[in-house]
Amino acid sequence: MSTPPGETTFYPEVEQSDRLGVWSGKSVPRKEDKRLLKGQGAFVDDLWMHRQGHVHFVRSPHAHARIVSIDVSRAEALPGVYATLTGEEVGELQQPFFQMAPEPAGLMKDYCMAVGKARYMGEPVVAVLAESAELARDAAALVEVVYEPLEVVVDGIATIEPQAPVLHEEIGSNVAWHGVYDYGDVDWALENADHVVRIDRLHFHRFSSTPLETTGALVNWDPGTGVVEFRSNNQMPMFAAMFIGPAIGLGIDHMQFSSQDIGGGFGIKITSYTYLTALALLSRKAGRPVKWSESRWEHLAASAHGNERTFLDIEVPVMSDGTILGFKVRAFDDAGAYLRYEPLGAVIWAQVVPGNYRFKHVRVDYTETLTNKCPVGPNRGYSRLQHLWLIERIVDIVAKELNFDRVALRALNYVQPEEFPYETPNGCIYDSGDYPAMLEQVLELIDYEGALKRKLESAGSGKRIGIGIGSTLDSGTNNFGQSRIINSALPFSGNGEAAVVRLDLYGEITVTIGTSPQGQGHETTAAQVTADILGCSPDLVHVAAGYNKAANTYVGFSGTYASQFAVTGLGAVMGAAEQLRGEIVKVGACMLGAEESDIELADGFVRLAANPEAAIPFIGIAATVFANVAELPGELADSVTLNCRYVYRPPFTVPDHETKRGKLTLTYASQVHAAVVEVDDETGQVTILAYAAVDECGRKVNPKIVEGQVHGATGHGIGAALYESFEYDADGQLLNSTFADYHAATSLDVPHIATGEIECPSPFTPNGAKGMGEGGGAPLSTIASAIEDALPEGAHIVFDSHNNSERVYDLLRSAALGGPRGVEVISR
Amino acid sequence: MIVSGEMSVAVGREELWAVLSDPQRLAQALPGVSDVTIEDEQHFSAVAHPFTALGETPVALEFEIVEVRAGEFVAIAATGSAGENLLTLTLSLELASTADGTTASWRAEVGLRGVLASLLQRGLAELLREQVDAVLCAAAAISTADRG
Amino acid sequence: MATEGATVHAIDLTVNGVAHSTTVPARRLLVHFIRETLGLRGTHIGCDTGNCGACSVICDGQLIKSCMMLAVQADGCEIETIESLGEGPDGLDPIQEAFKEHHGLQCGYCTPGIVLNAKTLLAENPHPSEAEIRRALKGNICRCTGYVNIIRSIEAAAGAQGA
Amino acid sequence: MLLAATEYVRPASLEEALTALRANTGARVLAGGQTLINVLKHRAASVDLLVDVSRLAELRFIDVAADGSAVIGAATTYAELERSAELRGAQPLIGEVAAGTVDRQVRVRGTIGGNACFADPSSNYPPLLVALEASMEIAGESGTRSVPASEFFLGLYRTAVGPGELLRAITLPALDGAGVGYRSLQIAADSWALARAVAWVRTAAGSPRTIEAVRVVLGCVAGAPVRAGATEELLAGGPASEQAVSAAAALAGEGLQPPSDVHASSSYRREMTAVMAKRALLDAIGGAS
Repeated sequence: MSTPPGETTFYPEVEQSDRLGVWSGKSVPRKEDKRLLKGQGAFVDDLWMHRQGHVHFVRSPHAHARIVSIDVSRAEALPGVYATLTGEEVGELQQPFFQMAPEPAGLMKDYCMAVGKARYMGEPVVAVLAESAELARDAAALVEVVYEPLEVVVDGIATIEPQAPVLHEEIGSNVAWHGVYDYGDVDWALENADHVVRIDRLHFHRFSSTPLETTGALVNWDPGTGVVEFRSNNQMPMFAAMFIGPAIGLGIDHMQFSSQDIGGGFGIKITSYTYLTALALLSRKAGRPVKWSESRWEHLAASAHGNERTFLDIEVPVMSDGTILGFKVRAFDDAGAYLRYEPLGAVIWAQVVPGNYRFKHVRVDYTETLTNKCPVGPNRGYSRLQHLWLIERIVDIVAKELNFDRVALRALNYVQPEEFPYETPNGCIYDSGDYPAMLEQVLELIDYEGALKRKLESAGSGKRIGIGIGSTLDSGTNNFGQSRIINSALPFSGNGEAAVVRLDLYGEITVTIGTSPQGQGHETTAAQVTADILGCSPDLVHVAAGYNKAANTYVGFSGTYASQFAVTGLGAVMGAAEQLRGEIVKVGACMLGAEESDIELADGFVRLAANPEAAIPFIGIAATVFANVAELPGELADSVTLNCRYVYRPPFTVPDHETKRGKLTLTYASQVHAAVVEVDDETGQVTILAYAAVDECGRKVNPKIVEGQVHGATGHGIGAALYESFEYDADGQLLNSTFADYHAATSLDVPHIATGEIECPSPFTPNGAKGMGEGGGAPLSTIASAIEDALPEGAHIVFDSHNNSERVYDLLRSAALGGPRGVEVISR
Repeated sequence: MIVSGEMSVAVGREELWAVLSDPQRLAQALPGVSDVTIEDEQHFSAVAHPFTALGETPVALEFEIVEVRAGEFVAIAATGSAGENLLTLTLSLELASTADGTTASWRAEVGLRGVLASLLQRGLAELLREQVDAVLCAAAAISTADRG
Repeated sequence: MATEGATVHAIDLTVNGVAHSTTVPARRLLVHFIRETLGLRGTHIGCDTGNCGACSVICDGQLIKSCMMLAVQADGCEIETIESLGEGPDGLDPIQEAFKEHHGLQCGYCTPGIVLNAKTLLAENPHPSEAEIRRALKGNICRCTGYVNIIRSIEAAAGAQGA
Repeated sequence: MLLAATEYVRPASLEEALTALRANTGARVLAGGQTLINVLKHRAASVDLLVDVSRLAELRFIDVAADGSAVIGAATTYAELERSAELRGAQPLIGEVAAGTVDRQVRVRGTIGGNACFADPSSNYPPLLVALEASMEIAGESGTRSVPASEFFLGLYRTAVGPGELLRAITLPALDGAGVGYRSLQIAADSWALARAVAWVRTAAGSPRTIEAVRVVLGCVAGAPVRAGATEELLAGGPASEQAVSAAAALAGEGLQPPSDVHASSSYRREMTAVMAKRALLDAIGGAS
């Protein structure tokens, strides 16, 4: 299959494989499941090394404090304590971590533990190593730290006011990054629109997907070889290496990373490199392997949070027929105390500038700031879900204020099916999709008509019915060149993943990939596509579990993140499998005395298409190449290895720093969600009566796995919309640092999720698939939309992405109280 | 967190003030404390042992009498540490004479730092009210005893 | 494991049919005893407040959270962990089969606790409604699946049981 | 997760347990441990000696008398309360509340006595026990003393159980046709309570029926359960009508200073207390005969 005409203007033509379809496309049960179901998984806390010590971190109770003195003598005197490591020592042993921000924020000195100053509650100040975890904690309690508390700033906007305390003196302010993204001509649009809808403020709250397995590692600095072994659950090891190596003077050849099973990541486990660094230094100092398992409160207070973003002065030009021309907004993104993946979030959202819509004129004045809160890191839907939530809020508010039907307004403004591939105002290419069809399907799934009736009948019953819609994009396969938009000096562009597919000594097919899965079923899907290409059963394909730098292949972008495995990971596997297929065919043809064109691969045999009886099993091919090679002609023997490595490279160019334009991601999976909620008029409690999600992610390799990802992302979004929010008090104290107060959604909170699907193969990927899994935070938009729909006339707009009972109660009351509603319309 | 309250006790304003502004006697009025050390007429320390079904949480407290206005006003600052957690408290008491004794109006700014900030957020205000009331009762009793 | 001089207590208990007579310090949690002392790593730890249920095991036939019980309290008890299900190193019992068939797990971290929850639930109530399954699962947090396929898997296992 | 060093003893009798508690002021009762062990994990409180009473038959029983009154051992688990058929008949709310407590794992180990002695403002049982006029049997050196539930809960995490004592049993008077309503506003579908009200109502015949006696007890608003006096006064002797209930319930929570936390402000808790009081009263009237 080749790409239809007209699309080559966007990307060079892509050859798509015609071998897929026997195994890929089917819901093959997962290879991973047996070990996980039997408790045989190898998670990081299950690992053990001879002579290992256990680590406990002493953490700052202050959100902002100068460290006056640290006394570890009483802790070190405790029998069974091996060593301690203080921030002071770290200051000497570590170079500050590499910063992606341009100056002045790029001057930030970030270390693996607090050096001189603690900047958020829970920041590690001292590490204690002891013979047992209990003892390490006992000893940690004996460490005496004298702090001089400093003024605290927790507000992501107030933090840039001149009177705010500066977190990092070397930067001189709390601004991490500022830039204006200006596409089309928003001023013209505002002058010429029939209506301008002005929204004062929208706030996207701080939360985390909180993987059930917390962060942990077993690290050993081998004094003999100087190699540091990191057995961890970091989900982007090669990214971690880029920070750890220069910081403590290790070449990549002296760092070994591995993980087998990871208990969920969702992006939160990308920035654990700071802890890995501290553990490496402690291991070197103690001359022992060191093991650390984060407690839940440590995870909630001091691993990573999702980005909090506030949108101010939103102006939306709308024509009288409902056409929305675009919007203008000032965005303030709160990165917390350090930049550990940031300021990439300041550009990642630009992958989806107009959301699912045909907006032509968009201006975003974007400021990322620093506060005395836990540093942020990528969290499922990273940086796009905040922006997509803003867009869906805009569409709902415009519909309500100008009396358009919310469904019709979406259908009108959506990018239309015939417009794909569609170029956005900033030069991104939406590969394929059919949003109106998805909207239609999702409304059927929640019985939209029935819900409208129910809404009418419910009037005056004390239970208000609301219907919500949320459309999102799941942009996949990053062009890391977008990092140049925030810092032109950064040496990154493109993307890629590597795989090796091998026909092994006794006929086994083995696959290794550079990815570090956390439940996405890579072993299964990689086996499916390999089986298709080599004409055998997936059962014959062994895919190495987890990440292992020494044993597997990798590239600089290796890891599992950002909705891309189906394209980059499987693209690499397919390329390697095709190479291996070519070699098997060559050898088979030679052994059968036939032309390569007469050969077919089936059931693990190389055979003559015309005469299936004439067949050689894979083991025959392997045995010949590896152990009977003299039977092969020299030039053939020299040219085959049966050990094929392939690096998949998406066809990216470098985006433009000045215009901030470029192709930022390769694929655009999409989801449209809808919900029917019931709001208790007396309490503000929200109950979800019906929920549905329709997804489109190109050609699916394993539909059940895809549906599972849709369920999971939806569960996270519903939890965040109603129950999960990190709240800090004015002192910078996190008020939900346990699962008792950070209410992770339970089986009673997440309703049944009806799912539907459509398929629009991507013309730009080797298998027609699109990366997916993040879901774009659709439920946050959907629930906000549904709550707003349930509110009485004259109520304030739904202005926050988190709506607990009290906030909904206040919104319900706002109608009666009168007063500003947070929105105004100027009509010409 | 700001917490305030009011309490009337059946002792004279002057006597009550005399106890509240004197480290020696104020320390005696603190419920269930041990290891009281008087440093000077502004500073003293003690360890509190609140008894609950869940065990004790010994809190090492440092007190400072930061401001006094003879007979009518006392402001006390305290910092405490309990394991990995810190407590900060500034308490000001305004005393007014009434027909049958004294009314103490108090206002406190209290903060917790560490995991207890989360675990104890529902209890902190209540806990403080209980403690202040207990101190005022005890102080009243002490002043009565000292007088009689 | 260090006992730091604290008194150790003798305990006799059966875990997955194997009798153990040993000593533990009072402060040792049952979950740590199972994971560290016995080396049964299928029982997981996901929180420190007893909310997540990853440490769920069966104690004398009832589902409990092994992070809220001291090892010394398990003296005389019969404990079953995930390692007791399914024949040999590769065998899956019907509930585990149902989870595999219906994609009832992703990262697999909460899975052992959830499978044991399902096992005790179906023992008490062979044909639970969706509402009953949801109520039973409340003490086991899953962050990957949104619970949908977990419930499907348990319903399927119940169906298979009935047949 | 990692507890500080502590000691442990599992007494064979109530007497032994009391002796152990008397011998060590740092000793605490360990029953189900579903709260205490979590507190110890965070090292938020220290206990020198854990006295494990979870297996004491003397503390683990349910006796329901013919007249419907009941005595419940303090170490009786939620699961046992949930399963008890006699309780379901005589004191239905006890089992219903147990069935709704946390989750099935916790219900297997957690105990009604532990819930009462922990005395957290959001604990399930304290307001119910006060509304039912339960009496709390406290065992100590000089035998057992009986304390009315209304005097048992002293404040945040504090009860009438003193050093060297433990709660032995809870005695519940017969309902005698009184109706009981129990309403909570919870975080999410079924988590912590933000506001809670329990109503006990005895009605007299008539149309509408009149309210002969009423007790309304509020949880989550103060260190200990609070009687909604104004609400009770307004209702007592009056009609058991929806209007009367709404008017009276509106007074519940007045003048109280409920705690604020990340989930709910003080004022919201106060307003929700009135809503829960109204709903609990209507349930109670509906259940009264």
